[in-house]
Amino acid sequence: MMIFIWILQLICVPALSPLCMGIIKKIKAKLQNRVGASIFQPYKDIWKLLHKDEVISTDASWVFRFAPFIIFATTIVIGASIPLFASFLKNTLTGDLLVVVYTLALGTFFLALAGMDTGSAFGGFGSSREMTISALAEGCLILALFTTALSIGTTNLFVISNAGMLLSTQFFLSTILAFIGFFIVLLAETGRFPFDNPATHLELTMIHEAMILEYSGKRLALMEWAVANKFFIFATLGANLFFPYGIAHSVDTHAIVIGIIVLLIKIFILCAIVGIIESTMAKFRFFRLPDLLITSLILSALAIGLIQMQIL
Amino acid sequence: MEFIIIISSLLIASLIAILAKHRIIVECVSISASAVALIESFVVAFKVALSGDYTPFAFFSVDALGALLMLIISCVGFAAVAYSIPYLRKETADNIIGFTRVKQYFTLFSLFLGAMFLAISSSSPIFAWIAIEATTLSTAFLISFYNKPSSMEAAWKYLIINSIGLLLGFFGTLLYFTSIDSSLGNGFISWHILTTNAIHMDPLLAKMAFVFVLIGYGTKVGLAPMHTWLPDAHSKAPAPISALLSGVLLNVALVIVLKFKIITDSVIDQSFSQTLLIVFGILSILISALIILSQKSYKRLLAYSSIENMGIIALGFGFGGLGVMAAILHTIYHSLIKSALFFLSGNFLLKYHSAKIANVKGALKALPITSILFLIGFFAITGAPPFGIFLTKLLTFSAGITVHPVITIMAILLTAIVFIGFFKHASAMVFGGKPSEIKEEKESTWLILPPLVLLILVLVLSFYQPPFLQVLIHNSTLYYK
Amino acid sequence: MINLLTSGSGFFLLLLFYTLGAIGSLIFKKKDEWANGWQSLFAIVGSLWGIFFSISAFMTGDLSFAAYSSVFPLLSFSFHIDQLSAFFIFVISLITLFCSLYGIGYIKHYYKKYSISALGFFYHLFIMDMLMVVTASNGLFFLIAWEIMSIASYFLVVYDHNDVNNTKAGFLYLVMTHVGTAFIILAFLLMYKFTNSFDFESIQAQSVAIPVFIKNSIFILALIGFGTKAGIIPFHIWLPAAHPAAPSHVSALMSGVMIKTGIYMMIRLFLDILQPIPLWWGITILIIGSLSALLGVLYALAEHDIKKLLAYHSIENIGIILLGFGSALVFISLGNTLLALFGLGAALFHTLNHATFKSLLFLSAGSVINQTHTRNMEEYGGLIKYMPQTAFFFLVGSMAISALPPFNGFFSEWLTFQTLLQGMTSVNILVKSTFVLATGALAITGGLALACFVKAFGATFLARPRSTEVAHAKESSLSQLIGMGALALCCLLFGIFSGYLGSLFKNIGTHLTVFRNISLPPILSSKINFIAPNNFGSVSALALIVFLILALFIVVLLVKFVINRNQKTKIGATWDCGTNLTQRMEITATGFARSIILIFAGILRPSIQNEIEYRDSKIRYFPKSRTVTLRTRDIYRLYFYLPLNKFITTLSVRAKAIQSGSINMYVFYILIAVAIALFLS
Amino acid sequence: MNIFFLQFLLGILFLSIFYLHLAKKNFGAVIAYSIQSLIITLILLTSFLETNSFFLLFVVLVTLVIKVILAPIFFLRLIQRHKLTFSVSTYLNLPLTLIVLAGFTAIAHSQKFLSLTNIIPVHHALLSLALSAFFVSLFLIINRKDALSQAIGILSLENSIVAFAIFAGLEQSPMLQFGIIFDIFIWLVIATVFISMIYRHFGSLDTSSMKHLKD
Repeated sequence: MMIFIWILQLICVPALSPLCMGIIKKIKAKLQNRVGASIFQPYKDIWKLLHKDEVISTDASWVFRFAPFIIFATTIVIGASIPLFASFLKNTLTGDLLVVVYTLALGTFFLALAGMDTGSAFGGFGSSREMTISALAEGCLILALFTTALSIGTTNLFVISNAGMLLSTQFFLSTILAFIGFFIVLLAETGRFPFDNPATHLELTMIHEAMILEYSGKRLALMEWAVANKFFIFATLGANLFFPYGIAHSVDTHAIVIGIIVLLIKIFILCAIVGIIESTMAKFRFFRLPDLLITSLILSALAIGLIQMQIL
Repeated sequence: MEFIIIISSLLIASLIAILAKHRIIVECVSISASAVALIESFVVAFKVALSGDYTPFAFFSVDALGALLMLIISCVGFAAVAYSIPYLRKETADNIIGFTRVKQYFTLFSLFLGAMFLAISSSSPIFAWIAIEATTLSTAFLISFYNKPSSMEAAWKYLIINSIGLLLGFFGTLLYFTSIDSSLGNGFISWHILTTNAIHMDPLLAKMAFVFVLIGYGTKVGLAPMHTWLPDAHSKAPAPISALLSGVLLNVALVIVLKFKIITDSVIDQSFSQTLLIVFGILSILISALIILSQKSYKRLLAYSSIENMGIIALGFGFGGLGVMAAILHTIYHSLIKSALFFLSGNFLLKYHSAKIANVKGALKALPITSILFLIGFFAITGAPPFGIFLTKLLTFSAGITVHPVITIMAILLTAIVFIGFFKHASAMVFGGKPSEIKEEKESTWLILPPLVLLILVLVLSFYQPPFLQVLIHNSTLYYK
Repeated sequence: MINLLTSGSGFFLLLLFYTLGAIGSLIFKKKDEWANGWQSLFAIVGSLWGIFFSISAFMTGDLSFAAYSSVFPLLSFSFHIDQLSAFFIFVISLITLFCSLYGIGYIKHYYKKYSISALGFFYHLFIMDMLMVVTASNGLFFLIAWEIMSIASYFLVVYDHNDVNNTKAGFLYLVMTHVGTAFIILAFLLMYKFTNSFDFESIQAQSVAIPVFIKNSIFILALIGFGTKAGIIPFHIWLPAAHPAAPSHVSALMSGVMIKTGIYMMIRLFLDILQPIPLWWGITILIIGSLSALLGVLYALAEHDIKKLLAYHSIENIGIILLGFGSALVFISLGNTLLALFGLGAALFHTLNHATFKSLLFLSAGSVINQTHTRNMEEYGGLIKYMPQTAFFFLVGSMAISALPPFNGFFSEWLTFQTLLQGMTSVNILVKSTFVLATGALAITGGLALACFVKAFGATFLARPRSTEVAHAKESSLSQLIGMGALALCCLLFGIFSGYLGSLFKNIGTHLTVFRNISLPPILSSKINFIAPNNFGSVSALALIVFLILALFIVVLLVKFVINRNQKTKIGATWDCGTNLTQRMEITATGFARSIILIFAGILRPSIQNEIEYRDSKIRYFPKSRTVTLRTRDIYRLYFYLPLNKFITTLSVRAKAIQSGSINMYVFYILIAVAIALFLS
Repeated sequence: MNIFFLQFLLGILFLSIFYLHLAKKNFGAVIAYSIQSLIITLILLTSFLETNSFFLLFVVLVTLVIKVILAPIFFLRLIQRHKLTFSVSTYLNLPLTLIVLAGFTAIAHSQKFLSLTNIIPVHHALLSLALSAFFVSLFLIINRKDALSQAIGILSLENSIVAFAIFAGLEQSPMLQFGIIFDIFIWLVIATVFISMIYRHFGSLDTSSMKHLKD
């Protein structure tokens, strides 16, 4: 039974993430009153790209060739160590908050290097902008996640999500502030709207797209898939750490099914919010992004300040 | 008996130097005289180590510190003679000086050594005063050796200021004689007699006498307000002479001040003489530290570094206790290293013909061995660990921190400033591009040997002290505590 | 053999190896190959013996013995090796082993230019003195070893003395270290004043006699003195100048290990000798640590000379070590020794890790400079095609330094984060806000370090060469590769076995006086994973690495051989929207860091200068070439060090007025002296 | 000899030093110095009459020869050869010098130096006068720019110390006195040689022109 749940946990992230991408595109299309592609279109795109031929630039080194595999593998590992639907797994080996943050950083590291490897101007600028944002975002992410860790008293994600009714207890205000900080970081890290327009190829604005400009064929598929996984991971972190309702506490199948359904609903709500933000808000100028990130930093620092839990 | 041999051999050497016709005779006579002096002073030192004070007959008595200084004088004197022979040969080769000058040089040199030996070993203060006056007179001509207006000016200032200082010292010595009631008649009054019946002295008079003696002989030691003659004299004199002046003469004068300090300490308590020594010590460190920082000529730099080290030695004696032993060790190390440094500056002068730091660049290429030795000497004199001065400074400061913490903190910071200033000039001279006109020929070994031997001697003494030396240092620390 | 290892003579044998190496290399003045062979052989043998000795000393616990009685009263050449010194001997010997291995190949390019025997002599003297610094148990003996270490490293920094700014860097280095030593001497003297002995045991026994005000001033003096050597922020200006000037395998040693001697002595002083300590000591060290970490990485970002960049990163990592150490101090003064032990473990683990990956980075940077003969990153590019192994080792080093999971950097930063997290739960507002500041600083430093090393690795190794020099770069020699390879392996192994190493750091702490009385040793880590106290979190290095490799293997298998079997991959030119891609189109290091520098303009104060060279100077319309230089102003030098220097020089010029030249004035000085002295008596 | 006669002699000595300050011509300065040394020999003679040891008489004769005869001859030959009739001006103008001299004599007679001047209570007046002579000759070296008058200043300083020693009953064994005189003689020879060399190098005896060794 446990093995089945472990397999479910492993395949859940790569399986569901293109779905979220599809949902967001569908919501944006609906808001711009056009029909838009079906929500399963990303699956088809990834499948198509996996089977196409590939062109690799002469200047590229093994870093360019090998980066997609590393990035995709990191998303798989993180997928296994975050609480999706079951919080009783207690993966004390790698289920730690800092492991998740720094493995994500490993992915961004190779993404930026791959961007610079081909020697085109777009790749270089893309990595430079990506590293600027992720440098600040990582700080806010750690502080935001630390608020939940402090309120429960441990950095193990599964134990945090297992803690149940966080909002109703005395940490209500700090969790809300932390969630807002976390949400800003979510938009920054996954390259969503106020930070970077995922749909455009305009070299003046694109950050994430510029790095994977040179990829084609199966490597591009892996890259797209990894981006989708990353978004899904951030969404589940946001959902399960700050609002850990409906997550399965015991091993019986009934609780797990409810857990999965509740997870999907929460993810759907988050995708809706992101979709709405993308259609209503304009993309910020690059040098106004740090102010946004610093507000998120201050929010999480404030949230920690408010926690009066006395361990020491 | 040995003492007579030393003095007579030096006198004979200076006599022969006047009469001799050929240069070889002059040179080997002087070198043999100082060799005899070296051997004899070792014998005297062994005697003093074994059986306390060495008094061949009434006029001369050598105590432990005197024996140490005799060793220093003879070692540095021998090295100076060994160095001045090739130095003067090179100078006559560049026809800067003629043969008569060389003869004059060696006569006055032996007289100077003899006077210094007399100054330490004389048992009567007046006789010591006469000997010190003799050292001033014999070195006056040596400073105006190059017969240039600037060396003339330096010699005149040296003569006038030192004579005034010594007259003040003479006045102070006379005041000490008031403690002897005239019933004894004007017999031969020695240090021992003075110390025994110093109790009869009127305390206020003792204070005034010590002030006159300290300022009088302090001019010879080069302590702060009276130091003004020292940079001029030591930078204009030929290198071996300034080595002797800087390395040895300053300590000889300091010994006499210490002898008077012992007498005053038996009349009034130690604090008066110690505070005076500390004030003059810290003042000389302050002035020399600041002036070293923006110094233009490297010989003046070494002169100011002597003032600074004499300041530290005065501080050491001023702090008392552990400081006295540190100061005595510091005197030994300082004399050896400073004379080595002056010999090396002589080498620079011979090669670059200019005493300005700005004109001496890229010495590592032009004079590789000399510049390496110069760097080692620099690290030795400013107190870098393998050499003893680092520890003597530390011991002086640790003796001082318990007594006068504020002064010690000032001293530590000032010695750091001295290090920075000295280091700035040393690295400017040694590193950098060599000016094209300086040829890169092989350095003569005779010019390298004396400083090398002295530096090795210092290194050995920093780690191992022969037993007789330890006994001497121990006795002198007890006596001058 | 065993009792030789565990007794004092084992340590003397170690010192003997280095003395023989030093004297031996002096003998081979003329023959360069022999000198290089001799010095490398003795360094390697010495360091191997050092590693065995330190491990055995670590196992047997305290070991104290004296060499020989000295000529001077207060000085005794006595050693005391407890777990802490054994750990530092291990770190020194490990890094010396790999640097000497690397040195065999690296020194070849100095053959005709400089005297190899001098390099060998100072190299051995330098290592010997570092070993003596970490084992001395007498204040004076410590100061001797400390000063010789600085002077030996000065001669190594000025080794390439044809280049004028090397001598300038050397000058600045020795002056700063000497002033630092003056502060340390003052601190020891103050301790001597109240315990009148220089031996650490007796000072520690009577440390209660030292009044509080004196103890605080000792803390400040020691912080300034050892801070200058460790390179904390306000006293760091010598570090980016001196480390790059030295030969690479020496600068690896200097920034990997020498600056840690400052940290060692701070631990010895604050945790071992001057107990009990007030709260504000830990807070100051925490604040200085976070400042150094944050500003160190910012200056590294603005730097385009590869060795200067790595030197600034040493400052950043020293900041991280200080964070661990500072939190340990805070926890002790709050009484929670369990957490303090954990914090100290984090600091020591990061010292070990930083030593390994920093020396790896310096060595690989050294071979890059060796081939391209320049330190300016703007002229590198595409080196991965010419020097693949060096590029791989540099990549391993940069991943380790920016704390990415499989390598050791991540696990020591994880430990530091856990300690800071525990600190944040304290009720006292001052302590909590410092810990929040520290965690924020550490988090942002992690991010910025990542950006900086993407820039460093990308600009140096990836894309196309930006200058002709790169075209004929060759792979570094075998010995260099072995040196770097072994260090990269160490980074990985320390990462994997960090669980086991954690338990070692536990009993390093227990032997310091302050921890001797704690009852239950914390379960710092079982064999497989780290567990923070009050089970705040746990990570298993082994499982993480196995997961990563497994996932990677499955993905590659699935995509490459299952789904994509019959697709072809074609090699084409990078897409260049129609123009032919020149190497000017690539991003440069300045371009990469420009956005971050502009964001942090307040701190870095950038100034952009562009010179335009016209084809014909009269008609200023057709620019031939345009160079843009982005420079950040060094505010410390500008607002603190230069005014101080100017003040002292004006003081000295005014003091020269005493020597006015007129003889009457001189005699007047004597009269004044007589008058004042008489008046006062 | 009664105190009154000794006081008269010391008064002339003090006046001669006073005159040295005001002397315009070098010749006058040398003559003043020779008068001074004559008085010192007379004082030595009086102390010889009390103890009448033969050696002391020999010392008196030697001082007479060196200080009274030889020194002026050296200096006068120097003045003729280089035509140095006018001595260089002083730092302070005349009235100011006189005020300073008065100040020094007042200090010498003040309470501060009571312990010095009361070594032999009877000779209190003599000792304080000798002490003021000491300070005045010290000030002479500071005030005069001329090298010759500086040399004479030092010799008069030595004379005042010897006077003080005799009146304080501290005179030495004749052998040491002979050593001191011999020393003064050597100093005299060297000083004259140096003054002639200064004249050859600097063209005048003005020491304020010797300002090259600055920092």
